[in-house]
Amino acid sequence: MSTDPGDRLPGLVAEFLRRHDPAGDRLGFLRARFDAGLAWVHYPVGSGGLAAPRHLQPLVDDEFARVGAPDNRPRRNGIGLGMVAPTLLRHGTTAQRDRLLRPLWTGEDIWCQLFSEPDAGSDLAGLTTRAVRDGGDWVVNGQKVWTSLAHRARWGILLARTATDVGKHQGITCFVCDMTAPGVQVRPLRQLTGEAEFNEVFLTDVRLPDDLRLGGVGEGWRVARTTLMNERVAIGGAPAPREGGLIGLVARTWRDRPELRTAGRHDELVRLWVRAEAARLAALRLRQQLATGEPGPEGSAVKLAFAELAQRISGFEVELLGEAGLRHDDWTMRRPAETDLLTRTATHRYLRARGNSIEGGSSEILRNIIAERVLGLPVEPRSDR
Amino acid sequence: MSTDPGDRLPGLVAEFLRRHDPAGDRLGFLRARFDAGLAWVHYPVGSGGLAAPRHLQPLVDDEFARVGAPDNRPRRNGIGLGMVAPTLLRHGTTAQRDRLLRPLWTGEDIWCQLFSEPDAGSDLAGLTTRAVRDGGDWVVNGQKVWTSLAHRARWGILLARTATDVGKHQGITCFVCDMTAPGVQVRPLRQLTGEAEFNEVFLTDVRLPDDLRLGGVGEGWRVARTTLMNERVAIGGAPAPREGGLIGLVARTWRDRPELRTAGRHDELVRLWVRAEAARLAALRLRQQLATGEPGPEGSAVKLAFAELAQRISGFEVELLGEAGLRHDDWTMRRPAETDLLTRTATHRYLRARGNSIEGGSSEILRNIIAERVLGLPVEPRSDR
Amino acid sequence: MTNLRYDDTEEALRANLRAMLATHSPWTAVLARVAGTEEPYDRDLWDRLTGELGLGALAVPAELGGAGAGFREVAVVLEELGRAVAPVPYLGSVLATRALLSCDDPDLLGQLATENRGIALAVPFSAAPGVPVHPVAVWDGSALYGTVTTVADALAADLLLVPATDGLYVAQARAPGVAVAPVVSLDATRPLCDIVFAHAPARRIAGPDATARALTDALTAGAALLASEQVGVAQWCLDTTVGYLRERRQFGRPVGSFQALKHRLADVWVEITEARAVARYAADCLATGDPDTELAAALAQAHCAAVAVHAAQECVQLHGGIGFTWEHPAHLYLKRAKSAALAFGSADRHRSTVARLVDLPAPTPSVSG
Amino acid sequence: MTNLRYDDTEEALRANLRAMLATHSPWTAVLARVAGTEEPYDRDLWDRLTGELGLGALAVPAELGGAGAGFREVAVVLEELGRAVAPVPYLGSVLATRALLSCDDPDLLGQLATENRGIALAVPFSAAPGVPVHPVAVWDGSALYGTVTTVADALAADLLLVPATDGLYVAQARAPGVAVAPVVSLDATRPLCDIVFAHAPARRIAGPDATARALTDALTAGAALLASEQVGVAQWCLDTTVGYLRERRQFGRPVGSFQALKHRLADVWVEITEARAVARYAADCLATGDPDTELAAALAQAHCAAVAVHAAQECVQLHGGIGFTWEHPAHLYLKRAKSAALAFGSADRHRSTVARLVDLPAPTPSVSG
Repeated sequence: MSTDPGDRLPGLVAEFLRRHDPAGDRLGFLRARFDAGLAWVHYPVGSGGLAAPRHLQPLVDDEFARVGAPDNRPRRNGIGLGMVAPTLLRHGTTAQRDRLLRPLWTGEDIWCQLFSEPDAGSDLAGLTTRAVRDGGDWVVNGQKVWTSLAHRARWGILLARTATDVGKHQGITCFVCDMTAPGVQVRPLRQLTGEAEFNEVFLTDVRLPDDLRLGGVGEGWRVARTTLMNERVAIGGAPAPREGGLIGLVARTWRDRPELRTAGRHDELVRLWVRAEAARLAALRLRQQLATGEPGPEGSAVKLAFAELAQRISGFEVELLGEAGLRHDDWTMRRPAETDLLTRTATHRYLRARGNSIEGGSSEILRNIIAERVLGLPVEPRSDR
Repeated sequence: MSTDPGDRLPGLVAEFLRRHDPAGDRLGFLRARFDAGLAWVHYPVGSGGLAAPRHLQPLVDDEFARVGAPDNRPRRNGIGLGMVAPTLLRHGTTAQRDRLLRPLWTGEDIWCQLFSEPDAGSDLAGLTTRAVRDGGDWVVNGQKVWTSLAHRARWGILLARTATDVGKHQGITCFVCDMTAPGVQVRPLRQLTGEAEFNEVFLTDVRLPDDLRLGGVGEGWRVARTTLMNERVAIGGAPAPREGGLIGLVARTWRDRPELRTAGRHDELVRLWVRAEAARLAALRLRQQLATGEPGPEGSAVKLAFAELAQRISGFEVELLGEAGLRHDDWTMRRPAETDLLTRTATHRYLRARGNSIEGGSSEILRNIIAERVLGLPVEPRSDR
Repeated sequence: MTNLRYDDTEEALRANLRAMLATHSPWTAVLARVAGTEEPYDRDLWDRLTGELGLGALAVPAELGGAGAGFREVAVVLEELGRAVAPVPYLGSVLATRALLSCDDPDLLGQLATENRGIALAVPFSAAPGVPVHPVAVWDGSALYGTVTTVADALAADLLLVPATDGLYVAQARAPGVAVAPVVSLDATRPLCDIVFAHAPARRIAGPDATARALTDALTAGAALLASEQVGVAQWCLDTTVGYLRERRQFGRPVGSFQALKHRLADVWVEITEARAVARYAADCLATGDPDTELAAALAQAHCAAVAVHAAQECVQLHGGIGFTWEHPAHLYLKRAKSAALAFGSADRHRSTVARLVDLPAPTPSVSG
Repeated sequence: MTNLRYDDTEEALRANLRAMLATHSPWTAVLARVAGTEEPYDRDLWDRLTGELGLGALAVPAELGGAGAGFREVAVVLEELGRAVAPVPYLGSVLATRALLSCDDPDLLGQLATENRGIALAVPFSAAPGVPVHPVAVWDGSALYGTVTTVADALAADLLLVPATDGLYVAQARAPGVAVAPVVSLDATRPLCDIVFAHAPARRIAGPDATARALTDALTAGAALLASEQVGVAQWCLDTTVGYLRERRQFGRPVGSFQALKHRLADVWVEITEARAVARYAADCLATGDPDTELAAALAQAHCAAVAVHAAQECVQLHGGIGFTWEHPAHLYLKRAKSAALAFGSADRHRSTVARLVDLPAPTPSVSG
């Protein structure tokens, strides 16, 4: 038998499917798939994987999809799967990985991210939420903001300040926050679309046992970097087919409605199409380069381009529609389960896309990162570190 | 008789023309015009003016032009007329004004500007040319760069450091430099167009008597500001009719050569036309606002827009020409008397326009000025003042 | 020569209006109204503006009982109303007034001016000058049938001016046979509606030719004057962003000291400087009946719409998270700016008009490749 | 699946070539040549590249005596030559080679590969794929009459491939009846010339259909591969600017620490990242004969040309005064980038091709307004 994992995997999937009925108990099936190392094959054995190359995962997913097996509904738990899992893998203890990764992957535990604070803004490391040690526990007080999924989450990945007598980056520690713990209060935060995808989270004397600390005391900034770099790849880097995103929507409108066409708009549409395809190829190239490694600062480019394109394309779409672009569907306050850009009006897409260059690292912060960490340009004179 | 100068001026011009033959001695005519206060009517009596409102000048110029009177060839002495004259007016002594303004206006004395230095760049105040007092003289040593007209100039307006033990802006003094003095050496500086419009000027033990100091010792930065603000208005703000600039050239090519037209280029051309007309109206509005006052930082906007438009329009023109855009006319090193954007090839215009956002205050410096002095945004943290 | 400045009268009008808006229509009030009252317009404010300041009849000639001011003043009013995103039907009333001026119906104009009755022109807000609008049908010269969609400011009107197959009609907005249905507008501070006429009683006030002329004049005026509103929107966005960035501190310094942001705001300032000159030119042409008016209006919408959108987008972006919330007023301006970019035709259409007027012909579609 | 990375062979080729160019063609040498030698090409360098590295025949199949490498490697070579603005006729030789591959003339190809003879395709450098070129006339099937203007790399060629009325001909460039006249090129590092044929002896190697196909193939390859050269140009501009701004101090700090400049350079880096992916895609399609090649080539020139121009313009601008001088190499890259934007058709034309291929139809010109 071949030792090339690419050759072995189809057999392993077939073997698994012989033993587990895809039409049977959904959760049982997913747990077994995790235990068999077929969840994310590039993870270590015992953590849902087989230490196989990352690029083989689609092969496994396709095979399960082909037979109609249940999936883990990845869009419901994007933060958990995209950002928390790699962070737990890299910085978590064995006990933490054993406890948290399986229910994360199966979707039993939804996760949220408790990094942003109202006063810190883009200066994430300026956070003021405090965690103070009290025996075997930590007692947390503070306020977080822009927390999507907080109202559904079982766990949150939390940054808190544990020391004030050191540089601001050195005084931060990362925790896994139990969102069911007393003192955790979640309030919806309404955004300019009228919806509330996000939340404010108030933490009042929340007690977290020390075994929920992720990484060393004072090492929270390093832990957060793993999360953030994965976030940017997760936001911008999903592999998409040509015309897979917003540009496809506009292209279809263009094809279906000849009465909207003008020469000037044609030029603009084709420019956007070209740019979208260039960004898609760049994301694909990055993915090929990262097939085995971990995301670095280069992922910032993909997220930056994604935000700019989403904004320009949706802005173009509203203008293309003319009279219909003046009309919105609904301003009612809602709590959507996920960001829904494709089924609502162009006006909604236009407004929601404004957030793309603010959330998950603003475009300004990403440009700083590219300039300093990719190009090696000097940092600004700073007085705060 | 009316006391409104607008009513009086035509009579004064007519009276002048009765006494002076426009077809007679050119220099004599111009000197007499200066002495009659009809050179720049908003200047004080005795300095070539009548203390009349600035907006009446075109009326006078038009009248002289109508009868075919010689003019002072303003494009040959742009720095003198546009920048030095207002500076002499504001900061010069009576003796300096009496000595220097008339030959400046008549074109007998060409002027150049000795501000920029190779190591200072945009940080103009970082200049290192030294002027040291020696009895009644100052002895100047240093190097200047980007000096247009230096090879034709009788005088230069010079910034030099006279103190090093104070803040860098405080240690600067302004002088009128005698370009015929021993120790002044002028070398052509070839630019990327192949031409040498500019010069490097080497100053070696140049002796300038103290009566050529312009403004107080250590007040050079304040003097320079007057020069620079007038420079920006002079560069960007000349009143032009619709399609008076580069856009008119491209529009004519478009009209004359239907075979070059495509839908995409049409959209781009019309966008440029609209932007050019908007910039033209903005310059006109600024001129109406400034009809009586002196230029402030708002003039920076006009210069900024002028540079960007010149670059975009000439870049578009090269692409519009297709095959012909691949061909240049001449790379020979030349010493043109003035910047010639209209009679050479599109490729020359494109290349020369790159300098528009560098010379006379780079676009980056102008944005700083707008942000800080117009919008009142905080200055950057600085260690050098 | 065209005057691109604001004169003293205009500055005085601006000061009065700005003070009144600051007192009676702060953004908190606008936001509260948008967020959920039944009444989309601020009727109290509108009464003050028409009553105390006489804005409703600003452009109606004095001999007909109006204020007899000109479109330059109207433009200043729109600039201030834009700056406050004030929910009042002023633009709609200006549009209808301009149409009536072209129809030469002094009785109706006089009635409007003296009785302060609300009036709106029943055309889609996106209708562009020179492009035929879809007319409603007429029965027996006295009743209207048909639908007009996405009309601005008609919800507040007592009278409707309706382009129909054989001329321009005036109808009572609350008469039987007229159904005015609110629309969910992208810009909730400028309510839109659909109007269905089903045997609606109406009176003809102009024939087909005069109607076409009146529509073109009204929509040209709309395009020309909207530019001033856009300048007001853009200026508020810039001022507010500058104010915020001067105070907000991050990374140990005022955010407004970061050069990348400073340069972006400087660019916005340059754009607004140009947009203001363009808007003033359009208003001045309109006020003086300059033959360049058609070009000036097209130029205004080809240029100023994008400036307002850009300023509003930068306002949201540079406020960071707070600018993305419902509680901050930035989104009111973003929605106003983006909607205005569609009003009276898109920039793209106005660029076509510019090209036609200044003889920059589009390619003749023959060669392919 | 398409491979957008550089593989190990390609990286090794790049390293060799970069080292050779650094030694034998530093920018000082390029500038000195441009500034006034009689000979526009660096013949020594070209001999090394064709001799030591075998670049001339890189894309010629091994069985015909060529290196048998593919267009992916050719793209890497062009990237490095672009990075060095090296004055060698490589692009012209690739173009002619691609045309010959389509003509299926193994004898001529083999001769080129083994004898290292220079060859160029006699079409204007601005000729776009799919657009008919103006053919020269033929007398008695063996002599050419006519003019071809603005041809790239023909000054260095021994043989000319000439599209004529009834097919593709090969002519000796130095034969009587052939006059090759240099042109003052915007990009002096890529010399252009006009060619006049007046009873020039020539041999027909392909009929009309094969000629059309060969021209389309050659120009498509040119458009696809030029993108890599543009990436090389852009990357040099970015690297050089970053290097300069790290060292240059003004206002008491490194100029490269000013955020506005950092953000602009970050944007250039993002653009280059995208342009590299697009260029690699085009090269890979060409190398594998992918049916998407036509689109990939159009995409490449619709996107990468502007990226190189932007990077070069920022390089000049951010160097300040020194970047505007003749003595600094930035202008060599600016001129190369701007010229390349016209080569094989402008971005505008390539966008039309993209629109056609992906079914984004232009409006049918019926409605006006």
